[in-house]
Amino acid sequence: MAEISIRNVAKQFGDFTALHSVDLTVADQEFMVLLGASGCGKTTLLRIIAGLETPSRGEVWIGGKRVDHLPPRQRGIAMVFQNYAVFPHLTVFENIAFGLRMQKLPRAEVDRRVTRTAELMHIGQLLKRYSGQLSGGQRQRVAVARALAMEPDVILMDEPLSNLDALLRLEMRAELKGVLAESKTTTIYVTHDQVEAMSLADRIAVMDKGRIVQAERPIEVYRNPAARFVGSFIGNPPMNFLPAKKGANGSWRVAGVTFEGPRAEREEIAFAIRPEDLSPSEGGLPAEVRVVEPLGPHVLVTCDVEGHLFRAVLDSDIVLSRGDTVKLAPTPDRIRWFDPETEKSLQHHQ
Amino acid sequence: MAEISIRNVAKQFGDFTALHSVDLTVADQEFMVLLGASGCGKTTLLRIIAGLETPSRGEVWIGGKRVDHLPPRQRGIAMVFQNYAVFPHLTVFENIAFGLRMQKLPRAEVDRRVTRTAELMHIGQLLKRYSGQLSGGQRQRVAVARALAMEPDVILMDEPLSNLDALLRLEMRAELKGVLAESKTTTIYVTHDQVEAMSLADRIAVMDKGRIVQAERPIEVYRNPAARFVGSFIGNPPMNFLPAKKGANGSWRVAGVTFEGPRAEREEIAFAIRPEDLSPSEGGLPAEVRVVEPLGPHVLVTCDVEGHLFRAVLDSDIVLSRGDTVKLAPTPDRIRWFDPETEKSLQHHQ
Amino acid sequence: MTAVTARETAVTSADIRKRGRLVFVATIIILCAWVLAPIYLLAINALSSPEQVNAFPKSFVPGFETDSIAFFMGFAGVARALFNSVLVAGITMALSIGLGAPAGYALSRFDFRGKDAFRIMVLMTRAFPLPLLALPLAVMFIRTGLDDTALGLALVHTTLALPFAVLITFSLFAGIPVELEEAAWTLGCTRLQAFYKVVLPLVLPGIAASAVFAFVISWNEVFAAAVLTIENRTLTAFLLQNINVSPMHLKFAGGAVLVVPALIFIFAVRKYLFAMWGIANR
Amino acid sequence: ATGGSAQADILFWSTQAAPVEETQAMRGQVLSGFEEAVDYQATDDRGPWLTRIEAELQAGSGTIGLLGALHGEFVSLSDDLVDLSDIELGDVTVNATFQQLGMLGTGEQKYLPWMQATYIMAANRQALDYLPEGADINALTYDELIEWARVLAEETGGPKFGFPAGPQGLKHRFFQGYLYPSYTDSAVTEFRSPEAEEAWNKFKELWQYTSPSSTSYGFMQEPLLTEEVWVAWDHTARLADAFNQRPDDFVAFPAPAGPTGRGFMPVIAGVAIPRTAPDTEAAKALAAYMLKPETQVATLRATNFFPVVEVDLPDDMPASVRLSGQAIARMANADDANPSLLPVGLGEYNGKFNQVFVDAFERIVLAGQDVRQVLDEQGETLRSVMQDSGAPCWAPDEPSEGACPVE
Amino acid sequence: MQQRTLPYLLLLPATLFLCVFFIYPFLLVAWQAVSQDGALTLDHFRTMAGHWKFPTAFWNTMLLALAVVPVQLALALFMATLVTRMGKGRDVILYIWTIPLGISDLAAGIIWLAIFEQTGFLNSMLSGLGVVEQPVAWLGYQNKGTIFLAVVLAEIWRATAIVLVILVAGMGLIPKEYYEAAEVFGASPWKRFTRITLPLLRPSIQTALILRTILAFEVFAVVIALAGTNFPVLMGETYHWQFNLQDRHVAAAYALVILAISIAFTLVFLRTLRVPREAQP
Ligand SMILES: Nc1ncnc2c1ncn2[C@@H]1O[C@H](COP(=O)(O)OP(=O)(O)OP(=O)(O)O)[C@@H](O)[C@H]1O
Ligand SMILES: Nc1ncnc2c1ncn2[C@@H]1O[C@H](COP(=O)(O)OP(=O)(O)OP(=O)(O)O)[C@@H](O)[C@H]1O
Ligand SMILES: [Mg+2]
Ligand SMILES: [Mg+2]
Repeated sequence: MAEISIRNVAKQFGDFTALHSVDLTVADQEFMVLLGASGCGKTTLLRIIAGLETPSRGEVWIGGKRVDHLPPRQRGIAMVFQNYAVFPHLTVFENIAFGLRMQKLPRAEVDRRVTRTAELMHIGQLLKRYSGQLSGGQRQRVAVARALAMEPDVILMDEPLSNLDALLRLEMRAELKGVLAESKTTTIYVTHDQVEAMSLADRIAVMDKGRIVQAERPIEVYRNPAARFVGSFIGNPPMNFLPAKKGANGSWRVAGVTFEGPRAEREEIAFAIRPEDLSPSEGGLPAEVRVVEPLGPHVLVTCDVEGHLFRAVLDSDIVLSRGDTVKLAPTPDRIRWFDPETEKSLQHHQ
Repeated sequence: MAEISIRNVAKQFGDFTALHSVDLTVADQEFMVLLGASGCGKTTLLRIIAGLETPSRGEVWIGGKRVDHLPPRQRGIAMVFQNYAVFPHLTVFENIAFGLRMQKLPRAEVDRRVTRTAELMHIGQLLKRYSGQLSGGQRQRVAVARALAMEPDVILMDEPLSNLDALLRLEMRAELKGVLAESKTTTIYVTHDQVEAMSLADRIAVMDKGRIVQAERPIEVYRNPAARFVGSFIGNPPMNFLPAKKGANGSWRVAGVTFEGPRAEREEIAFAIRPEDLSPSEGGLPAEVRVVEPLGPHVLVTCDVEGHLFRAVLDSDIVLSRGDTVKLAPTPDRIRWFDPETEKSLQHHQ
Repeated sequence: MTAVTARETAVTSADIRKRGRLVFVATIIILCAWVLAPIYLLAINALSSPEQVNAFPKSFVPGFETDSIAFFMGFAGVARALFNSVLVAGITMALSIGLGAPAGYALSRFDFRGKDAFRIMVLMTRAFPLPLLALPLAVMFIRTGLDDTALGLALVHTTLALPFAVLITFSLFAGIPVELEEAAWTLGCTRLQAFYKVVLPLVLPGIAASAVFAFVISWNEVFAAAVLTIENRTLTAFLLQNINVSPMHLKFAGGAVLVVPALIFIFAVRKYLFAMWGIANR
Repeated sequence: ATGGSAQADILFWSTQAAPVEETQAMRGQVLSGFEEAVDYQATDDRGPWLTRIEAELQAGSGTIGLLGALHGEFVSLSDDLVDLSDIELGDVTVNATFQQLGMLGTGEQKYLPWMQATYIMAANRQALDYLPEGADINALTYDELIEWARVLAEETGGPKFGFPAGPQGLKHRFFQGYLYPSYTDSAVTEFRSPEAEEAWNKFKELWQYTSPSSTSYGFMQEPLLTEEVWVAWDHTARLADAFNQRPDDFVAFPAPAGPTGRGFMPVIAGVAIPRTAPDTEAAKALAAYMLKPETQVATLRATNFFPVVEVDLPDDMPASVRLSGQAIARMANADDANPSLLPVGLGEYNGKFNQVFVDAFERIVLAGQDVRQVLDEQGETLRSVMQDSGAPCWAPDEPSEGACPVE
Repeated sequence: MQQRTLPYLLLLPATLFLCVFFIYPFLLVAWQAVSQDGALTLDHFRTMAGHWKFPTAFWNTMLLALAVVPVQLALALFMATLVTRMGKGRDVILYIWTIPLGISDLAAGIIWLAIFEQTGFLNSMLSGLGVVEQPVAWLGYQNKGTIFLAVVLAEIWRATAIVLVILVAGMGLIPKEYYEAAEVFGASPWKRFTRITLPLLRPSIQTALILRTILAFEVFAVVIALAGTNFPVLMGETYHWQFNLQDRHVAAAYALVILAISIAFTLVFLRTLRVPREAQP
């Protein structure tokens, strides 16, 4: 049982508030992905959970035990650091074995675990090298292997695959997921790769400026962003937003097109649609094409809708070029609405 | 004029050969993206160009001048290091200003350039901080800003955006492209993000185990991989490969289905198709579904075709689950063939 | 830039490199000579007969007379004094590192009240003339039975060596990224274990430097040794304390006899002094 | 017995015979004859010697059995020394003057005289060629010495007179026991007299022809051997090496004479027992042993210090003994001999007393300050030293009631 | 957690040790400087300051420190930089350069005296080369300049190795990547030295400077050997008052003066070479 529960945690660095009152519960064996903009406090949160940073306020519970006052080693965690922190004076083997030796595991067991995790991370042939003789990606994999070899109750990973190529990453991701599920490890995983987030996460927690804005299943986060930030942050390219003016009978007018929408007291709310939920169709939103970028099987079309930036991912068969005007119709059940002031979703179930 | 030309460069680290005879020419003002597996020698190549590493063999020319014996500072380059190398004893401002001060630029110009590049990188509000007070992504942006502020002839970037979230990255990527184009900088850019590679590159150079395998326009590299490695490396998920047996009349049999194919002396060659060039259709390749992963608008279906791993990216409307059998038909003009021994493409124009 | 100038620059820069290399090597040789010349003169004198030592102009090659050296080596009790010296220096080394390294670590890793006060206190021990302290210390040692023991003398020498140990380890600990330690903590280390397993190996040069200083300080210290040891004289107290009033040839021989073991010690630890793990990635 | 042997060794803590060869000789040739093992530890450096004994005295227990030191070094320890008057010396006759000095102005025998020496002149035979017309080397005057030094300096290309003015040099003894008595027939009372002024001016004159390296000389034997210096004044023990190494190249002769005679001063070393000595009886036995004639002769060989008891010197003494012995005899037996005693009763002010002379030297001769003014100022210092210590006058000053006055 | 008490715990052993073996005897000695027969007095300081040698000794000491320490620092930095650029043979060269470390100040004094004395090696060489006819009395009392120079040379020779070792060890901890970055951004070797090495080496420089300065204020044996009483220094005077003049009070006053100037300089170095916490790696 290694449920992690963060209660009302805040962290100040001098004047700067890196975390405002964060509440988050990660269930036992859950794989939680932490997503958020650069500098929003992800690393800080992980470090607080690990016990490397003292929260200015709040409590951290792991496995039903309050751990605020425990040193890192007594929290049953392992961590992959954002910049690896591979020990320069030890070989790859000794780096991976480091934690195991601390636990005084028998030599054979250490060998076994090191070899296994190293193979898993495809660094089996580098075991004799020092970190100065490794490439960036190799070093990162050593850091991951070192944490995995521990077989901890909780593993915290701070962008563990950021320096790997897509192929390797895909593989690693699958292996990680498998290994962690097998060992019943509770995981918090920071990544900025949304595909990774989507495919790995049991739940995704989205952070914004030191706050957790939404923590739900990936598809929920993607389809039903709880706040405008989530919509604009998740999805690549991100969700499009357009202002909607109140029309007759609870309908809303967006760029001259009328949509059914939520009841709201406001005169103006925000209309939102994901780029891939658009298709060229009469009666759609009038868009002037600015840039067309090929993305392999699709094209990313960046347009201007009544002065607002608007992106659409369309099938690459459609031929468009700069200056064309195209009508883009949103898939109706994918339209979302946001309050322009609180920036919260207007139909979100929470 | 800052054409980069690398001629027959090799690099040994003791017994280990990190680069085997690399030849590469990057035209003046070209934006060259370097792609390759972790540990394939990308960083080593950049370091050789920068003059931080002496090649064991070969020549490096920049702007028509042989630079092998010039120290880095005389090569007219700037570099973003994979691990940032942000000076810990200087503030962000002074870090960015470092190169400018070395050039003895007037104070006003230094201020101007620092402020501009810092704004560009969204770190304008962090100028007074030290690197120890920055998050990983912020530090990385300082490293990029420091290089950009130099306005060099040649800029070398080693995974400069790897630690940024998708949104910021998208923005940075666009800004970078704009700034570098404007300043007519020749760029070599290492990334493992293929979308980034595709959208930024004038040309993509794909490296494999210390060799450059293909260096062509992105769409060429994507559509017509020169070697099996390129196909399997580029594209996320990568290309699928299946063995093809010679059939009658120069046709080839793949998993029981017959395809037109190239003339080849061999009895068996490799059939290749990208996952997104498949659609469920009668007469397609028989595939047994193993894993279904949602990827936002699509689903990634991992299947088994005659014992071979086979992936398809399908519309998310299609409901599939583990154990189902589905027939996946390849789009005919997207099928590629490879020689199983040389691993070279069988119809590549080179 | 045209190709012609390019080639020229290439040539000249290669030239500059070659010349730079020459200057570099020459500088190193000059510096070595600067260090070695006086040692050589010591060796000449130590290996010459009294007449040669007192001759003028002096010869710049030794006479290879080992009488003076032999005189010292023939002293009864030299072996025991040597043993005492090594013992005292060893204890001093262990104590000063054992006490100094934790303090250096605390200074480098924490901000706390009294930090500067502590540093000043440590330095005061070095800044206050030992001969004045010797009397109260000797009284204390005689009363407690520490007098005339290797440990007692080592305690005094530790006071002298401790500031080096504290400050040197402090300045080097300050250069080790905290993150490495943090990684060790998350991997199950206590602070102490992380210190021993990660920080210490990385500051090996600093530790070695402190060790060398402790050793050399203890080895060469005469005053306290002369006051605090009687039976258990150290080699220095045994040989060196009267060297000033001995005839020239014996001065040099005595000097040489004392210098050699210290040099052997430094030689033995030299590779730790400059052990570099390449904290830098490459 | 040396460096380290059994616990029961008697520790002989000495400031004499510190040069390593002498220490060796003391251990091997002098003390080995004693029935018990003796650990002879000598240091020329006053610091450790004094610190150790003071520490033992303060702590109230100690390891030092016997102290060996100069007269001046005992004075500050006077209160802590055991009375030695009950030592049975048998048929040994000790020099009475010295024995008297050993009482340090108290009623007890604070130390027993152990050995004696004095300061004489030495010259390289080459220098004799430059001796002024009519000068007798065995009856030189200061004026003749100055003249000699001048001629040497001018004709050999550089100053050839040497004087031990270095930090280990015994220069103060020259002023106290040689220069002052020779010019003022006093060391304290006439400190700032016009005669003293003249004496200093003479010395300044001599200094002009003195090797400038003198300020770093401790022992004159080395500069004599290297022939940096041809003529020198020093302690007999500090000239011995020169005489022994090249007996045929050097001559020894008495110190020069001035208007009030041929001032000279003995050096007395004694042995004493601190009250903290672990075994006083054993120490006393050792002290008695030190005074045996055979021991005294052995000591002479080892240290070049002369016996303080009546002995018959054998014929095979080293060259230095022969040479300096003759010179001392000539000096002591000269018609104009004017012997001075060592200061008595100064106690802890001994050092400051010496310092007055050293300072005067450094200021007048080295720093070139005005003689009159320096004498006046140093005279004040001397007066307060004398007053604070309360020491009465000693020869050649007239005996005084209470503290010796400075006129 | 123990975050707050831990530093104190770590300092505790050293502190206890120093309290017993330094602070206690130190207080006893310091008390002597300010007391006479149990009563507070400044007389001893007056005696000290009034002694004609005090100003000379004071300024000589200062002058010596000012002449020696900066040269040593510069030389050591220079040597350390050379070391970092060396390839093969570095071990040997470094060893040679650290040899003086093992030589006590007494021995160093003897060695340099053998060079500078009138019949020493310097004169032997000069007269051998025919540069001088008569041996020059380098250390003669009139040649204050050459005495000073000799002392400075001997001190530089003897004690630069300490600084060197501290600096080389410190330089070894500076990650190479910073030099590489600086190089790419146009820093010449000199600029790299001033912009990267010096600032990142600040803790080590601070340590070296403090230790060297303190030791320089205590210089004694070498000076005595070479200059005798011609070049009075504070430490020599302290010794002299303590053992020759046997006035412990004044000696203690001298010691306190040495202590005071050492602390003053230390404070200056602590302030000026401080590395802000956030700028640490
Ligand atoms: N000093 C060294 N000694 C031995 N091998 C080295 C050394 N430096 C690098 N290598 C090896 O050289 C190869 C190329 O390294 P390089 O850093 O260029 O890889 P990379 O392509 O940048 O990889 P990544 O994407 O992981 O950063 C790697 O396999 C690495 O292990
Ligand atoms: N020591 C510090 N002093 C002041 N501010 C700090 C300090 N450490 C971190 N910060 C700030 O706190 C914020 C959160 O930092 P954190 O490292 O948690 O970000 P992050 O979410 O991990 O970002 P990234 O994705 O870029 O790594 C950042 O804005 C950073 O600038
Ligand atoms: Mg982070
Ligand atoms: Mg790399």
